[in-house]
Amino acid sequence: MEHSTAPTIGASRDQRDLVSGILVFIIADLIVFGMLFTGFMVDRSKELAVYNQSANTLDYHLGLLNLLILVTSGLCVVFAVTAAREGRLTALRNWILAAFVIGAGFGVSKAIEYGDKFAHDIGMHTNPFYMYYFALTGAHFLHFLGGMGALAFIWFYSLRHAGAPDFRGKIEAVGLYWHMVDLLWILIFPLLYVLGLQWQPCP
Amino acid sequence: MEHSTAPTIGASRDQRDLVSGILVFIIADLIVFGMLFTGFMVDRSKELAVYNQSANTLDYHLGLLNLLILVTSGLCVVFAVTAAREGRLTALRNWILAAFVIGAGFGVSKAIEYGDKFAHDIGMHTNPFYMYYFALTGAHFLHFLGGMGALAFIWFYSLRHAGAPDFRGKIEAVGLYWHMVDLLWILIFPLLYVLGLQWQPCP
Amino acid sequence: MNDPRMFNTEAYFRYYNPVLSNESYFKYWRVCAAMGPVFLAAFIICWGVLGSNIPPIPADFTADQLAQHFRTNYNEVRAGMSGAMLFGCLYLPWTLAIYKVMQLINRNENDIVSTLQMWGGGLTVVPLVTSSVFWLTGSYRPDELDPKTLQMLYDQGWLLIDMFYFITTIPMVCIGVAGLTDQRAKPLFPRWACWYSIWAGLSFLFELLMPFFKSGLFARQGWLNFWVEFVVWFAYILIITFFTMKAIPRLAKEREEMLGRA
Amino acid sequence: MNDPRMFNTEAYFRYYNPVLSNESYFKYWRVCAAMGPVFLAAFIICWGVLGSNIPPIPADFTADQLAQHFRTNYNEVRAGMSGAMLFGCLYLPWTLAIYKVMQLINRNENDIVSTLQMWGGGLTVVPLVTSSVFWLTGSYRPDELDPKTLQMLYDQGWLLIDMFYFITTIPMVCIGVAGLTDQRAKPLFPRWACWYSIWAGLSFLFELLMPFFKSGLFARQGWLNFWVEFVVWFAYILIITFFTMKAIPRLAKEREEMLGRA
Repeated sequence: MEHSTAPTIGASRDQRDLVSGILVFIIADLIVFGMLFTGFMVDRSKELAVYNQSANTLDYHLGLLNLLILVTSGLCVVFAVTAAREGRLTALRNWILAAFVIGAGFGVSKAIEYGDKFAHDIGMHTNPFYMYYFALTGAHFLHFLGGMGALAFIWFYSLRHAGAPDFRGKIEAVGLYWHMVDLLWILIFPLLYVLGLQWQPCP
Repeated sequence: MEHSTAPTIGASRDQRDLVSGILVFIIADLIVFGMLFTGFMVDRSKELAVYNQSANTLDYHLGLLNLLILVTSGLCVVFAVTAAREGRLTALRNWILAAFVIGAGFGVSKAIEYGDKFAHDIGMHTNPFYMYYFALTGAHFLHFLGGMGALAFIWFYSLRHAGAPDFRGKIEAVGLYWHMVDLLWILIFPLLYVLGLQWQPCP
Repeated sequence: MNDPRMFNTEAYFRYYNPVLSNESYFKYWRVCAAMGPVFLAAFIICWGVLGSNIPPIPADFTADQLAQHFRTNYNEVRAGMSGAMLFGCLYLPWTLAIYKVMQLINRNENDIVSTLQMWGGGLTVVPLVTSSVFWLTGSYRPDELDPKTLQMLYDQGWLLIDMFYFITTIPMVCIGVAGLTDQRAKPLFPRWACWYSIWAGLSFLFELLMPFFKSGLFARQGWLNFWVEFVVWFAYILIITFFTMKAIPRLAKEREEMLGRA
Repeated sequence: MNDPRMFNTEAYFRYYNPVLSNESYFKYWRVCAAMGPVFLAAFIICWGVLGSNIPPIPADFTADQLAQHFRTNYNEVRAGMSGAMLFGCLYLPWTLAIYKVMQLINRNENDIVSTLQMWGGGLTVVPLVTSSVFWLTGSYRPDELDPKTLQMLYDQGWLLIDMFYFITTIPMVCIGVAGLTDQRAKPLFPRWACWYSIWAGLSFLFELLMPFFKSGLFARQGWLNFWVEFVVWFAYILIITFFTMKAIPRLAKEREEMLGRA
């Protein structure tokens, strides 16, 4: 093994394009959620009354609160990624921490909401609307937990590896993922909480 | 690891006695086929009419054609082995090719025969004769497919390794196996196709 | 690279193994990898078409409707399940081929994820094969068994094959994780395939809802828990086979270069 | 042999591992190999004799005849199945002993076939043990279960143990293939044993017909699919154990020579 040009396996990738990789994950996820949304709309059209009636039992204030929480938390991540690009390490960490703490509010609000449903003996089998309600918000909640884990990971990771060449890729991947969690709620909220309100159009 | 006599594991076997090895395979196979033939004869003696009647529905011309195909193909392999012994490489390859092409005729004829049976809704459950018919010809067909694979293998193998010390053993093993396929049909043909013809003995 | 100690010694001996010719070193790898598509084709035909599992008999059929199916198509089901129980075992050699490639993805990684992949993939044979025996039992004496018993057997086969998904999720995530550590300029498993593999494995979590429903998207015949999940799994098998096959000649070339300069 | 590079390095470290004394190196090998005949004897007694599986209760018995058997012999069946589920697990250490010997058959071969052998043999424990639970369930409350349910359970046990044969075929073929690559003047596994092993594994393909028949040679009690196939399998276990046992002292001697002159 004398001095020699490194064969291909030795070539280290400076830019670990995590970002383009995680896009596949996000796109696959969005396709399945898209299918679920379509399924919801198709099934809803068959039993409009049941869906609207059930939707009215949801507290859309909580849904809206959740929307604000996730969007704000997403904004913090945007600032964190910007800070990372500019090399401002302390700012980066603080923004991540802020995104995490604000995001935690979503967990609290969801726990209250689910607790209320269970207290009223409402579950997936109550009717088709609630099947979709628990499936969509439950799947979203698992994504949310994954995202919180990713935020925590990147915060601890930044303590020791902020200078690593692949750090930028990692934080951008986490950011993208968190925006997807955000985006999904932006789609779930109107479908589940708002459609059923049957607002009269303005005259 | 200085100069030393090689321990046993270093001794390379110049003569890989594949031939004596594959004989075990062939003998085990012949024992099981022998049991099947005996089972057929014993069961047949209990229901002679059913067996003879069903046997008469088989086309013994096709059976005879198959016999000729396999014997001819087997003869080509004999020539191929002889050519291998005498080191005539081109002749060897041509004889193997001939054995393969002629042998393929068996597959065609079998496909026609099976197709005809299925078209008449005849299967293993039609009666005990057909159970044996499909079991014996089916098991033989699997052996035939294995043999065709072996012929193809030895033809491609001869392109690169004809000079290898173990080549003779390999081709002789393939030859032996192909003769077994041949021999099995020589036994199956009279049992299934001819016995039922109930030829009157000459006066 | 200029320092031999840069090799993880385990990986060093995996590659730099001068007695083994490249031919011997990579012997059987391709055959094992090819067992993936063979398994898939045979499983679709035997388990799926002959066994009437593609699509499944709906969970909201009555016991009598289901019994009708078994009593009519028992011979097809028997043939299909016999084949499924044979070819299901081919998941094992396929898993082994991936294991071999995974070991060489990154010589600075230990073999935990590749070993987990091997175990998860090997144990995947268990639900694949044992679930078939429930359907086979139903088809063995369909006229003597009570319709409710036939229904129970058919349900049990589906509950076993669907709910043992996590043993298949483990190798899927492992392949993705290992593939992402690849330091090659052009990785053996492209990033998208790794992320697809991880995502596909996790998407099986929807099966968690399968026992709760007899109809709708989460039931065994539902568009999500059957059509989407099985297509996702089938695609995973094809994608991973493709890149495993493509990785073998590349690894052979790498090894040759390494031996050449030893 | 005079050149250290002549060693397959993997095999080199398997053999030439100077820290391990020969005693340590081959420790447990014989015990594991001996588990093969122990398994076989116990399985014949427990599963076969006590459990009334040698010979099997014919598939063309009526449900009432079968129920009669369970209601009379439930204690024997319980004892037999408890034993079968215990001793069935001994197939695993036996498989491991063969794996160890297979790794040293030919140092110019990679470990694909030995690994497949280990996995196939290890997973063989699954049908051996899980099929017994169906018979055991039948014997647990034989008076309360319906005759048709008892019949279904008995059928299911047989369908599982007979039709999961291919996981056992894989190690049988692997042992044969590996044994045939042996370069020793006197191979560890003689050629005839290798070919027998391959043939025996492939002969199990007759089981493909078992679900289609209740009587005759292909039924579970038929002379072909029961007597021939089980004798073939039992003989395989004894033959492979015998040559594994004989291989261990030879390998120990080879290693000693190698260490002595290193």
